Amino acid sequence: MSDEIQVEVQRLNSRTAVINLAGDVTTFAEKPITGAYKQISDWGVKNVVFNFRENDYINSAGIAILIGIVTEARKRKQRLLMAMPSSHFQKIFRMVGLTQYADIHNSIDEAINSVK
Amino acid sequence: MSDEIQVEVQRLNSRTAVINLAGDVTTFAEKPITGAYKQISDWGVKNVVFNFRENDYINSAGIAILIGIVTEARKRKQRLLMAMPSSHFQKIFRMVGLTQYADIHNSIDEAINSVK
Amino acid sequence: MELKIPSELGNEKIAREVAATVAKRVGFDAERIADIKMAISEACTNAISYGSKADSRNKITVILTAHDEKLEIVVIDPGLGGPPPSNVNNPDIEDMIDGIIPPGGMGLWLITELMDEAQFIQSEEDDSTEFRMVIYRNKNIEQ
Amino acid sequence: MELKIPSELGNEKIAREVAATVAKRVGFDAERIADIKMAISEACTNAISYGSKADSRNKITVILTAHDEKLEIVVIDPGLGGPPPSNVNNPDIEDMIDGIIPPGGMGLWLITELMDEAQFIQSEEDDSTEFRMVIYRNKNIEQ
Ligand SMILES: Nc1ncnc2c1ncn2[C@@H]1O[C@H](COP(=O)(O)OP(=O)(O)O)[C@@H](O)[C@H]1O
Ligand SMILES: Nc1ncnc2c1ncn2[C@@H]1O[C@H](COP(=O)(O)OP(=O)(O)O)[C@@H](O)[C@H]1O
Repeated sequence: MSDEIQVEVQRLNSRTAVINLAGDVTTFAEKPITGAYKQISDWGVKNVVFNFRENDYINSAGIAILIGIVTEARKRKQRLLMAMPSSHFQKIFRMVGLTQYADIHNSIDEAINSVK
Repeated sequence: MSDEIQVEVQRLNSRTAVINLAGDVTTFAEKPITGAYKQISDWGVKNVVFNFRENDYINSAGIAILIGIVTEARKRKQRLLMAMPSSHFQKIFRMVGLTQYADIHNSIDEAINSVK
Repeated sequence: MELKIPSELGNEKIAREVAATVAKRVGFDAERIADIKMAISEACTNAISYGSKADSRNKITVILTAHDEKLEIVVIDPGLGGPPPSNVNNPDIEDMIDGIIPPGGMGLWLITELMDEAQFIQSEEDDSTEFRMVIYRNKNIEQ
Repeated sequence: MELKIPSELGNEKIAREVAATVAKRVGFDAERIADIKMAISEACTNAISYGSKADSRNKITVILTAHDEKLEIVVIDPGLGGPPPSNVNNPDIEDMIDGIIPPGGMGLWLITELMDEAQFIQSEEDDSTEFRMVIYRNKNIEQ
């Protein structure tokens, strides 16, 4: 049995890249997400946009993955942007305190424009 | 506990009316569906369009309701049109033989245009 | 896995969602999942209506077993509906539409059309009625 | 109703879908349903990972009981994880981000934030561990 997560990276320009996530953000997502993050970090981008449009299940293990990314992003002086998390995701991000370290945006465009 | 079905009728013109169904087409739907059908029949329309866009669960009791409507419609010399049933609904309609008595259409407009 | 639900019409939806989740997890495609959902709903509706006389103090049990190539579904009711039918009639929709017979009686027939195997099993231990269905992941598999 | 599932990570989804279906049927709104789904997933993940050592030969049981104003959820595991913690720590996300503690350990805390009641109950009959949660349909109800 497999738990599906599809992760896709998209380079917008030299400064910004998007990580598109589709599926469940759980333990099974750790390698795909950190792999995608490393890949775009190797490109040297400064702005990392997570696209949560296609997710409706996150658990505490998934949140731990995102916290790990925040740690790395701070070391690399990157800015993290969370685009289109569901209202449930937003609530959880707020509860955990993730919103102190990453901005929430209602659309990918809004996220991208905020770092132009 | 209630099983939700929402039924709405819409009179397009003197000859055609639409029955919009949202929810589960099961035993619980009998009264709302036959009620809506009677209402538009009282208007004297000749073309009855069922809009299945918002349904994904039909069971044998629901099919029996539709068969009952076919019987009535034949008595009243009405034409029945099934708009936007899911591919699963279409398969079931075909299996049961309902498609001999009602046309399937991929959109409301297509259904309406076919009786213009 | 096993699911025990009070015999109340509408609760077949719980079994339906469980079956859909399991079928998805083991790789059934959307069309087969829709078939499974319909079949399990009909089987549970019968187990509730007939086998438990729609009395929510009774319970029905659904056992789902995922094998490599197939999903097995067993629906068990307390057997209050008496012995289940030994054969399934094709519905005569023309007679229904002509008002010769009342519309209905299509549940078991639909199940046999949608599933690869389906039959009642009279329990040897008690009065309960078991209905067993099997569906293969791929339609044209050697069986 | 009762659900018995093999202790395998990913199977918590089955419990999640069942809980969502039941909660919807008894009138919980979308936000509360999302809370329930997350809480039951965390409880089942713990029951699978700790309480059953993620061995699918073990089973966890989920019991859902709908009352007038609340939904009660009990998750039972075979107790292979030893005695469950007696208190829940607030996660220190700053320390996690600074790398002082590893990210994690938020499951039980999230559950207590999302549910109206949550506690472990050590079974008196056997070694099994029970985790009981209650959520009210309306947030501001007199309790
Ligand atoms: N679990 C059961 N126990 C006893 N009898 C059953 C059971 N399921 C079905 N039956 C019998 O089989 C008949 C046909 O069932 P079905 O094809 O589902 O159509 P319907 O429920 O509309 O009659 C029922 O009318 C009932 O008499
Ligand atoms: N069902 C259980 N049986 C035994 N111990 C448990 C159980 N659930 C949780 N625990 C213990 O409580 C700790 C905290 O759990 P949790 O808050 O979900 O975070 P995490 O699983 O990330 O450690 C776990 O590390 C485990 O030691």
